[in-house]
Amino acid sequence: MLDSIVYVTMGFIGVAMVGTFWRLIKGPTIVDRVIAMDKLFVYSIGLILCLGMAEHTSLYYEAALLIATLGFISTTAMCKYLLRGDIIE
Amino acid sequence: MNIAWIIVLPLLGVIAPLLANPTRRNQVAWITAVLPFAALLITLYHAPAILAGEVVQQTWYWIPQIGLTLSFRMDGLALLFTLLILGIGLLIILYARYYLSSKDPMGRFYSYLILFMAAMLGIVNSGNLLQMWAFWELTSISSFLLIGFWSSTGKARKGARMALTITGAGGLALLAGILLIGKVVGSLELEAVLNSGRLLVEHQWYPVILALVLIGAFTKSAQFPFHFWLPHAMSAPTPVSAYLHSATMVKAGIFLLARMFPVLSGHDAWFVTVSLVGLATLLLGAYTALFKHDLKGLLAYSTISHLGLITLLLGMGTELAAVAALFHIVNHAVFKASLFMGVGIIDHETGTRDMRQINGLFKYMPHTAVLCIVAALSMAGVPLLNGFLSKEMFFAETLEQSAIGALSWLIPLLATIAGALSVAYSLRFIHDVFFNGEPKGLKKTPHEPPRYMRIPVEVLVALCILVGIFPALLVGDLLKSAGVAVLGGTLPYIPLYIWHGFNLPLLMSALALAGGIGIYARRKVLFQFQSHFKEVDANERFDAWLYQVITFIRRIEALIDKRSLQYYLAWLSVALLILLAAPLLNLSLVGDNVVITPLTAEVWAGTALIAIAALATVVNNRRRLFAALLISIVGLGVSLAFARFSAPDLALTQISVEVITTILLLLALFFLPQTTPKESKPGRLLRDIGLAGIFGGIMATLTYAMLTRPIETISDYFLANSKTGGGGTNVVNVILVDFRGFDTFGEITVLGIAALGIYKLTAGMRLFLPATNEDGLPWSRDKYPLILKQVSQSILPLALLISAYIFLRGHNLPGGGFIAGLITAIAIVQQYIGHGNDWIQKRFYANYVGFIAAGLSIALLTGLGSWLWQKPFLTSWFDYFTWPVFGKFELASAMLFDLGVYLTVVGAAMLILAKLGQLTVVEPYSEKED
Amino acid sequence: MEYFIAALLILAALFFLLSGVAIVRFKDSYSRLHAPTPASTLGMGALLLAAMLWQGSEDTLSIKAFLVMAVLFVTSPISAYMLAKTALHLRLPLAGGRQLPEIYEQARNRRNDSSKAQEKSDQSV
Amino acid sequence: MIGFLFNLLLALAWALLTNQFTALNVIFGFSLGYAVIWLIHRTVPALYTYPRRLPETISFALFFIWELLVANWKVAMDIVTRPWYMQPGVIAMPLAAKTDFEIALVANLISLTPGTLSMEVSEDKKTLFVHAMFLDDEQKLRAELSEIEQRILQVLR
Repeated sequence: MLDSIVYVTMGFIGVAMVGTFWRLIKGPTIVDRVIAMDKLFVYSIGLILCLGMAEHTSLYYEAALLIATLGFISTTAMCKYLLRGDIIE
Repeated sequence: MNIAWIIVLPLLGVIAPLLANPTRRNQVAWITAVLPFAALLITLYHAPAILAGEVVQQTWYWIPQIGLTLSFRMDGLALLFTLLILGIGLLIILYARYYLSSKDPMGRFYSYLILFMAAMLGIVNSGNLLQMWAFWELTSISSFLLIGFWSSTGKARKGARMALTITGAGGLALLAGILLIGKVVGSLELEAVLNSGRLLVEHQWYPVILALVLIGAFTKSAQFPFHFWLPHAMSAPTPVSAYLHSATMVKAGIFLLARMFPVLSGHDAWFVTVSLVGLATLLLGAYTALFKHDLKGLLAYSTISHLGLITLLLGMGTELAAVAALFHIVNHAVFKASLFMGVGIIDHETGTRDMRQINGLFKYMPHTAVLCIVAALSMAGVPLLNGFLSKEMFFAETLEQSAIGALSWLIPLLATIAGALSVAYSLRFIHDVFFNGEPKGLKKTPHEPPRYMRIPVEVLVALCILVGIFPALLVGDLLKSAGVAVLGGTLPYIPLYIWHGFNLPLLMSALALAGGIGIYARRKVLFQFQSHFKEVDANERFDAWLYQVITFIRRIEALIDKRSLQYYLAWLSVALLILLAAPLLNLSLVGDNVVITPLTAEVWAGTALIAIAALATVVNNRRRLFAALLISIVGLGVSLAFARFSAPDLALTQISVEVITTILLLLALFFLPQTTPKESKPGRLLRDIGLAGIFGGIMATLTYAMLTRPIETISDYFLANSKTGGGGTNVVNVILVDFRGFDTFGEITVLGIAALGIYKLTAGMRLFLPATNEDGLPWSRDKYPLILKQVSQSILPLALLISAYIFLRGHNLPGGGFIAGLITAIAIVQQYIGHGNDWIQKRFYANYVGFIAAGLSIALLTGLGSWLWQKPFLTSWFDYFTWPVFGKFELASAMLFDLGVYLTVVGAAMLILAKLGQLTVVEPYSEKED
Repeated sequence: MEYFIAALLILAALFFLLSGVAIVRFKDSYSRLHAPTPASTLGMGALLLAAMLWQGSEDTLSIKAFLVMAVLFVTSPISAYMLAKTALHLRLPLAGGRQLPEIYEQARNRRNDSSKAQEKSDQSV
Repeated sequence: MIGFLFNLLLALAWALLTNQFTALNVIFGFSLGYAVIWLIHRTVPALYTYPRRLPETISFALFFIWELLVANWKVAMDIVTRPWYMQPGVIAMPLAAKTDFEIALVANLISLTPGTLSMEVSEDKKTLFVHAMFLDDEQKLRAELSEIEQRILQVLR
């Protein structure tokens, strides 16, 4: 039973991702797009965790951890770019 | 001690002089001398065995699978050269200590000098032709650095460039020749080549091989018509001239001739070419030397002439001639090095080298004068000095040979004339400099140099005399064993006596002496005659020639290179299409009995997402930030796909690379316009879409074909062997650091070089920050937002911890040095974003070049370490240990190698990112907003 | 235990979906910034708890999940903060609701009332 | 902080004494250590506030999780059901937190709670600008936010 629920969860996350992706393409402002990107990173973490559960392995925790850490850095870099232009000053 | 250390010790010595305190010049010299001296001791330790006829060999495995080894081999010939290189080298070190002024960077000079010494030792002691070639090129490079040592003068730079061009080009020819030899013999090991007998001579490629090898040898040894670089190399500091351009480097070509003598001589082509070139060089050098007013110019042409003499001897083909050549190598090195050093002293004390100004120095510096006179007499071939002996042998051999057939009678005649010329210029050197009135227009009164500056000259001049009187005792054995090596068999009796009775050679010597005195006495006439000819400046000729070559190449380049990325891509694609056409047509799509994984909904959805994002990237390519954002989404999607298809390693790498790329893009975007105008016309757009479509289709087809093959790949081998052979359960990592460690090493080296390249290219570059964004909105004034700053600080240790964890588990679970390096780099970049450059520089050790250097050194040393156990380069080692309390753990050399990878990646990534981030200057925008 | 995990998973799924709906339907950038919060807090929390227990049912309790949660809890507010800052900086308008232009302007200029008063007095001098 | 470290050390000592490194035993050791510290905390100045702070921290964590659940529920309900009560807007909230760390923590926790989002800190670090999704009852919102802030500061100081 649990396995199928995991797949259902993945499906839900997938639907959310599609919506977010729509927002990414639609915009209208660049901030919306960056928000969508940031969110896609968060959803990916969820997806990867579910994947780990579905395949009964703990190998994917690192990927989740990395996306959590690095996705945030991407977002801040983008924001810094929009705020200041020069991200390393 | 094995003989490899004879090369390795000086090679290590390259850094020694840089470590010493540069203000304490004696200390620098001593530290420099220690390692070559140790190498000399090792040589002497092996000398008795080699003199007895043994050949000492040492092999370090490099990549034995493809026949690459580092092998060292020392026979009589190598011993002779090694003694020459180390002996004279040590004297030069002492001499240079007093020659260089306190303004010269002494450590750097010594470092180059030792590099040259090591390279030269490498040439003579290599047991592998390819390896010998590598050292050969290293001598060209170190010679370039040494000639151009006083790089502030144009002459030095030009001379250095010319020498490098000529000897480098010759080196390439030699490489081709060596590869052909390897092809013919089937091995590049010297032992195999030397034992191949007449195989090479009888092979159809013999003329090509001979031509290529001879070009290599002749360029290096300044033989006609490549001789012109040597006089220009005289702009080097005098110790360099004495060492490289008289005693050692120019002898490398001669060495090559001697080394290849057993397998390449024995054919008319050899005799004719080598002897004629030698003869031409001999005469031309001797004649030109006579007219040089510059002391070093005279010595340079004299060197050319003597090198020609040795070449001629090697071309004559008689066994004794070869021995005479060896003998003259030693003699010439000894007297010419001492003469150069003497000239250096004169230059040092008078401030000029023009013989028209320097006269009558005997009064001012009698001690130096005596030394120079003795050495010059040896050069002239006066009895009781070493020069006489080999010249006598030379004359005797000219009578024996028949190298150029019916015209062979010309050789003794021309040899005598050359001998007379050499007596004449020697006399000119002695008489003009030390007698002949008073010095004219000198800036200072000359006096004797420091005591220790004379010692090297004294040692060499003493050798001139001693060898001249007791030749058999001092060099007999050495010559014999070297002769055995060159002739490849037992040796005829060598007549090493001063007195052979009244015979033809003695008469020739007498004629040469008398003729020389005569020529010198009537020199005014000759000078008059010579002044009718316009003097050719080799430099101008060379430049003109070089210019032509460059223009030609530019024209070709202009045909294929339009400085446009599209153009490059088109070329690449077309080339690929041509290469792929035939195999593509024969490709059957689906292999047998392959079960194709059914497509599930999630795979469809994911693929669609990636495809749409990729497409959107293309469509939005002119809105750059949006495009960058979409690309990062594509990357995320690919990373998810990797995870979905059980490749967590790739997923980790992909996501790290993705973030780094995003940051890099953002850094770069800032310097570009935010939007680009529409540049492509519809027709071109259509063409490009067509091209892209074709290649996308081909790639897709190939991938599909690849994936539907029956699985019989190398991966099974890796899967089976990673735990047993590499000690790790993470196959990807074991492949990277162990099975394919060599590739990885190459890759990180490239990475380091690329980073340094960017660092250097952007060095002095300054870009002004625009005051507003593209919509005219001024930038926010909040440089480092407070909360970001706070959290960045707390993220850093966490991220470092994660990267350490990923690094350590890499051997057995997804992770490894590369990913860990990227994570660390990103974490540090985050600090730069949150806190700025100044903050980082005050708090962290941010020497990224040092990181790269350390990483590469660790990787290299790990690889070299396997030699200590007589294993090939980069053989990995691992074992399991059990400690009380801590339990069982594994230690593997691959881990250390991985650390090298890690450091290099961190260093390279940070060097690039931080450097790009530092390009901006303070914004020209005032504080007032709105 | 199985039912508990199932409940957690469904809860997580719902919250993720909720976030997805929110980002599509919300009217302005500021509101959309709120959208990920339920997913990244409660949704992710539930999911990670499920993952921990899931692992627990086979082997040992996986503490790594805590780390992921900790990282997310530290980083996601920063992302939101930086994004809000950017939106303010780019003068993105607020849609609907109670418009308070004065406070918006204050936030944009990073000044509160007192400092603004200070500035006015400076100008009068 | 020192108190917490000391407590951890005591827990470790307990685990070593009993030679059982299970999570349960360590937690038991930790509680035992807490009891011991409580006994001596009046005599050691460095430990003086620790016995008070640990329960405060725990209760704050529980409080925050509760807030999180409530806010999530509220937001969820509003998104799912019509009509929408959304009244988005910006408010300026005076900060009691002084140091950068305190401000960052307060701002982050406010952001974590669904429905409220820290947008900006004023230059003089005295005001926090918060974007809220439900501005229909501003007074209540302000009260909630300052309760979060007060509790954080209580734990920190």
